[in-house]
Amino acid sequence: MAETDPQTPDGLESLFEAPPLAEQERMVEAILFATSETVTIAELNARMPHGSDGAQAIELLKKRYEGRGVCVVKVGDAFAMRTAPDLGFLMRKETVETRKLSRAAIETLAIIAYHQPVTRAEIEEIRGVSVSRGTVDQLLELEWIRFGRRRMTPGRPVTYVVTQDFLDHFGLESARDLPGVKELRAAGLLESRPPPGEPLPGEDEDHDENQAEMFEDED
Amino acid sequence: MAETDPQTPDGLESLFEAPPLAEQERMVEAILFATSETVTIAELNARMPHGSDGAQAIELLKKRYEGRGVCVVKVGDAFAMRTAPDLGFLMRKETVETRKLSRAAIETLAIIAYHQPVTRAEIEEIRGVSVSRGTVDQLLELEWIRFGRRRMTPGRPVTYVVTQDFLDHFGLESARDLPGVKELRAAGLLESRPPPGEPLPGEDEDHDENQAEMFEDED
Amino acid sequence: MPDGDVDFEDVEARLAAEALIVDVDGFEGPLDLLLTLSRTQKVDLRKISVLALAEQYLAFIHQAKSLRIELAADYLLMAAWLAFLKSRLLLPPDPSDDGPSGEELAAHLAFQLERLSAMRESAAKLMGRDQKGRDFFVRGVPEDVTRVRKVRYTATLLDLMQGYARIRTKDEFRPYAMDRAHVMTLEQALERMRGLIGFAGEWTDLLSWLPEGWETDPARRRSATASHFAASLELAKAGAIQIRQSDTFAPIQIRAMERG
Repeated sequence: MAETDPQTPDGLESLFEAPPLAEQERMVEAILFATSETVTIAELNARMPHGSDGAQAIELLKKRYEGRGVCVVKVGDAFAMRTAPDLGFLMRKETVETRKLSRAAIETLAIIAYHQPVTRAEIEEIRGVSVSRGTVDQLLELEWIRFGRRRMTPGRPVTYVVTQDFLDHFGLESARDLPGVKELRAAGLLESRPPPGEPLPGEDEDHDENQAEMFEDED
Repeated sequence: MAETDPQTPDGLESLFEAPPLAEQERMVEAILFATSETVTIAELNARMPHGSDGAQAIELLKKRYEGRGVCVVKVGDAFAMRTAPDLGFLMRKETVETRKLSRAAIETLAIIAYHQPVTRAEIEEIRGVSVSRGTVDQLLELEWIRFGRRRMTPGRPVTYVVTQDFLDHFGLESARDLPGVKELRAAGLLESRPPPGEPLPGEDEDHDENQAEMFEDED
Repeated sequence: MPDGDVDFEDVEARLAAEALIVDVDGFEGPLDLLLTLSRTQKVDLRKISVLALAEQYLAFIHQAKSLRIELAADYLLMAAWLAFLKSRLLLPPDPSDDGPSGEELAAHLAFQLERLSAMRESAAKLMGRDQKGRDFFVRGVPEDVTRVRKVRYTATLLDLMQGYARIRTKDEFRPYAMDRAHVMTLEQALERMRGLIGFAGEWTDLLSWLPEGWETDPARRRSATASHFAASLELAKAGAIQIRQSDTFAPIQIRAMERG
């Protein structure tokens, strides 16, 4: 436990020595355990004693919890402890009834997740109908989506991307881990393909006015 | 993992067979982690598959978490998981705010430093205004002043003296090293009366700078 | 039900179409309707006959019209576009027209349908994943990170010196360390005398009134004498005592005023 870092001489400097790795692992364990949100490595390091290596400690911890009833999961660039999914049946008491999402909301969410960053017009193009404000609002409220960077096309439309909360909710490490995302990309189904004859998305010209009207709905 | 309970025969009954103890331990772990209240053995048994022995499982779990960053604690006749008490400091995020000492406190401190040991009545006499208890308390709390010997006069008033911390903070070897009246005058600090709240006039910038560098204590 | 010019092949398809019409509100737009219709072709979406699909859609619209079902404008726009597509696909290409060919338009429609279908499946897969609060759980008793705000006070030696200088400058010629232990104020003497005056029926020397410990030290004696003298004048003025002095530098005597 009290092994000293061989590189550090005794005396004053040992006061600022990082705790042994085993101790750091305990610390990371306590922090992750106590927190219901995800915690980044940077946050871990900020809370642990000076010189601690949260990244290394978390790797140890991850191994320790393999196969346990609680496990260490990576969500985006952060970490959290969650109960093992196969034990969900024990937790019926803890289940929180979430508001049922409408079919439109679920599809919109999936489109944002798979196509992000994606504009509202692109979502409408994919679904073939206008996206109601309520649908987007609901997803924003759940904090499953957020505004991304504006698209550098005429009108500079805002884009939507999924959030850390979204990844956390669906137990995803990153958006690259979405089910079937590789296959969809390989099949070209994640492309934003302009209709034939349309030069660039967003730049409507006279001849495809029809189509624009057909799919876009001024809300 | 998949050891079977020897007491239970195979066949149909095995459907209702209790899960292996290791699995029960996982279950207890997940339940204790996710439940917001403490959980009794009876509640554990009620939530776990039929035939499970919550008491035994919790003993295993308790051992597993010995010395870890998280521990299983008994609260009354119920159980819960808590972060290890020695790691409580990790649950605190300290923000340090640096504030300038108030004018009253600086003046009081200066009087104590120059006149120690000095009674409160004497400080008031010198400052020409009463000294609030808060000011003295603040200086005591900062451990820049402490009580000296009582004055052997009627009422035996308590005296104040500066501390070693004070000397350390201001980079002085002893209170005698404080610049005397002559030096204060030479530094232009005693020349005339400044308007309230203004820096003292007659301090040419350079000089001031030097002095600041000379005496200021970057901690 | 007038179904004379509806080119459904069999009763089953017609019943299916009727079901569709009843459900018209359930469709999320024309693309959704097209996707549903395409399922009746029972082929991979990549091999779908867009021409057949266009005909199915147009038949559906016709049927809805004959049933006087109000269709949203976008359904009718899609119908117009599909009619245009159908003519493009059936008629030989016009060399003077530089617009996209019927095949290109059809391919794009097929792509859109495939993409929508893929998104539907993905959405279902996403919702089928383990979800937080349903399949896996967070810490039941999250411990709040208490934010401790620590205030650190600082002062520099210069602050200290300036502070001291400020006091000194305020009254430079006053003694800096006034020793209060050797000063008795008028108020103190007055208070003391008020308490004792009742006992002074006879003429007594004012100096005998000085408190213990103030008679010997010259500084203290001076201060106490002065304050007691001033206090006695105050008391005389208030009519509480009488004062007399028989000669210059003779002892000053006081006694309580007799009350009538």
